[in-house]
Formats: sequence, C-alpha cells, structure tokens
Amino acid sequence: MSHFEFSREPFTPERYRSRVSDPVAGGYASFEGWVRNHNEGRGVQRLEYEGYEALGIKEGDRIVAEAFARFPIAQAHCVHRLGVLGIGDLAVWVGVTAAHREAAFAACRYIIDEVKNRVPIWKKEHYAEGDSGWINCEVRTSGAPAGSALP
Amino acid sequence: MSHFEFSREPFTPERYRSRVSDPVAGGYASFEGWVRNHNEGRGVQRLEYEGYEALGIKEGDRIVAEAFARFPIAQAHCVHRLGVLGIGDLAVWVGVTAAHREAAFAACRYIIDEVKNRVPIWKKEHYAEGDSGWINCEVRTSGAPAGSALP
Amino acid sequence: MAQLPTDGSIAVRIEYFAVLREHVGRAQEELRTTATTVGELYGELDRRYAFPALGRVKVAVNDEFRDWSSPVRDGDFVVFIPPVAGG
Amino acid sequence: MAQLPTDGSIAVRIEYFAVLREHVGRAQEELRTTATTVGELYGELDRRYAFPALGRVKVAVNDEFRDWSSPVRDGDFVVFIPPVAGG
Repeated sequence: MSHFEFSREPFTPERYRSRVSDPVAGGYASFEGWVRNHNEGRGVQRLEYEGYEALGIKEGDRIVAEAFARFPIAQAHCVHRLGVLGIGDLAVWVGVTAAHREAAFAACRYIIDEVKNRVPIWKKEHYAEGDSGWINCEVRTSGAPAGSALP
Repeated sequence: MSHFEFSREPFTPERYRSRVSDPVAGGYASFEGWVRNHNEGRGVQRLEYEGYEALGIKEGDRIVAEAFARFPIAQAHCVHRLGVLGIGDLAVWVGVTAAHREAAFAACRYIIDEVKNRVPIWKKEHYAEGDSGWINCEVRTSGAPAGSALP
Repeated sequence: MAQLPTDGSIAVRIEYFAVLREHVGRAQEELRTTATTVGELYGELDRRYAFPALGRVKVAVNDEFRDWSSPVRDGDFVVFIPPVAGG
Repeated sequence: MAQLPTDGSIAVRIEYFAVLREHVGRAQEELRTTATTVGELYGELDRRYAFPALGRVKVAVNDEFRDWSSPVRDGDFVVFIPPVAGG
C-alpha cells in the first residue's frame, strides 16, 4: 500500500492516524500545510490543486521510501488534497513516528520538502482582485480564456 | 494566558487546535510524545509523570516565549500530561503555526527540546519485570519502601 | 490507432495539466507524430501551441519521469510537467 | 510560624517531588533552619535524609529557579529539583 495518497475531499489527520501508530514509537512529528490568506503580499481567497495522480502517487511513495532508508523511523504517511480549497483548509499532511524524536522530525521535514519539489501537483491561487495564477509558472490570467501567451 | 499547561486527564491535540489556528499560518508543525513499550532495552508497561506545576507552567511559558522571539511563528502551545499513562498514551503535545514551514518546524523542535530539558517533570517507568525507576535519576526500586539508599 | 501508419509516424496520447491544460484548451489529445524523442515531441507541440515560458518543464512517459532524450514510441502516454507547487 | 524564633533560625517549607518524595517519605514539610543559603539548606537535609546520588539537582525558591548561593529567608518555599525527564 502506498505511503502517499491524494484526497479529493476534505480530510482530517485523525483519519490517517492509524497509518502511523506504532507501539515502538515514542515520537510523532507531523506537518500540515494550510491555505493561508496571503502569498507574496497578495490577498488569497481560495486556491485549486491539480495533480497528475498516477505519477504523483508513485513519486510520493518513493519519497516516503527514501525517508525510511535515511532515518530510523517506524511509520510514515502523506496525504495531499486536490480540488478547490478555502482559507484555513488542510492542503497536505505528513505524519511520521519513530522511537526517537530526532528521526521523526528529520523524516517529516524531508518528506514535505521533497513532496513540494517533486510530486506533480499544481496550485492555482485566486486573488482578492479577481485574477488568478499558477504558482511557480509565472503565468497570470485575468479570467479571460488562455491562448494569448507569447511563445 | 500561558502557552504551556499540564493535563491530569487524557487529552487529544484536537482539543487545543484552536490555540494555534491562525489565518496567516500556512504551516502547522506538531510533535507528540507517546508512551512506548520499551526504553533502553527494557519492556515498559506503564509510566507516571509527576510535575512541579507552579514552576512548570512558568518555565514552559518562558520556553514558548523564547520560541516566539527566535522564530517568525504565528502561534504556539504545549500541553504535558501528568499521572499514570499506558503504552501508546499521549504524554506531550507541541503545536506551532507559522507563515512558512521552516519556522514552524524549528520552533516546534526548540520547544520540545527545551521542555524535556528544563520543565520540572519527572517520569517513573514501570517495567515488565515488576520493578520501576525514575528516569535520569539512576535510582531503581523493586517496590520496597524507599529509604535504604546510600548517602 | 486502428489504421496502420504508412509514413513512419506513431500515435501518442498527451495529457495536459494546470497551466498547459488551460493554455491548450483541453486535458488530453491523441496525435500522430514523427518525433523520435520526447524532446522533439515537445518542440513540435510548442510550435503548434506556443507554450508559455514555464521555467524547467519535466516529462513523463507512461507514468514515469524520463529524460528529454528518451524515445517516444507508438502507443506512449506522454505528460509534460510544468514547475510543481504542492503543499 | 506563630512563635518568634530566638536562635536566629528561620521557618521554611520544603516540597519534595518524584525520587526525593519517595526517598524522604513525604511530599512536604515545614522546618526551622539556620541555613543562610539554599545550598546550605540542601546540605542540612542531605545529612538528615542521605539523599541518593542524583546527578545535577537544581533548586527553586518561591516557584522560581535560583542559584545554590541564593539566600533562604523566613517563610520561603523551597523545592529541590532532581534531573527532569519530561516528554
């Protein structure tokens, strides 16, 4: 079973708690990414996550496998939300358990960093002014149909 | 209101979620310490936490204040359990929110490290063999009344 | 893909995501190409659609990341991956 | 503490936690002492109770950490803090 999954519906970390519970674990480190009300100085009203799911699950699972290889951890799991999200909504959750907290923290940090860098997920922010943009793609649209971008 | 508290009853992190929620926060890092079934090679059946509460709350709150001074975080809170705990029970929870995950992770790590080192809490482990010991105090008892220790 | 090609071209399926999906105006298409690498295929599509400047784009074939010099074969499923932004 | 002392001694309250509580056999006591620092007070109690070897013990007076050379005054509330083990 993959240690990485997508969720098209809102979810709570508690739902996945059993995936990381372990009687040998003394430490549980987690990270949650929430939709915040601003980014780079602009007011954000909502955002959309789009994922290439078949490859994303493979790449996410590889990342967690790398964490298992690098750090002495007991369990690890990551869930990334897809779809339209509002301010404060949970976008991603990483949970890691380990006998000792150093490994739990290090692996949790590794997983979220790599997921953000490598898993094929795209984020479109909708701003207070009505425009929107795909983050990291430097293309902004004002709601008009796309097609006028320069080569 | 102090950013550190003790709980004599079992608690869930969800209960304190509102203490760290913040619309500017894009990242939530948390740590939970759970009772594990072993320590230093010995089977653990249960443990007790005893706290010097009046000083513990002050020192815990100072630690969180230090985290606020050192890292650009939005909210932070820590709760430590007291009393008798079984395997898998939640012993301590630290939650930190921040605009960016680096600060959330760093502050969360700082708080749990300092709490473990500085807050007056003591842990007595009860082992599978029937004996018990106060951790870090190098005194083991076999259930007999105390009083025979050497000067 | 029922008809056999006579010009040496192959049939591939492309799926577009995010900024590329919006730019092209569709989520996927099947097409015939004489490209032999995924890099050539991207160039061919870029000439047709004038993709926006996107920084470092990656490519996947049959749901695995591949180098730009990887071959493209008949029946392949190809995805061009704009810079990601998870989390 | 109703009677005024005539020997220069002071009244203090001690609370014991964890291994010290079990060793002494009680959670707290009030006592009179001629100690002038918390370090002297600890020495006096160690002679009486033969505390176990505990590594680095700290001390708090009136719910604040203090140096071992801090004065102890009439009415003070003193806690000796064995090595902690939270988390």
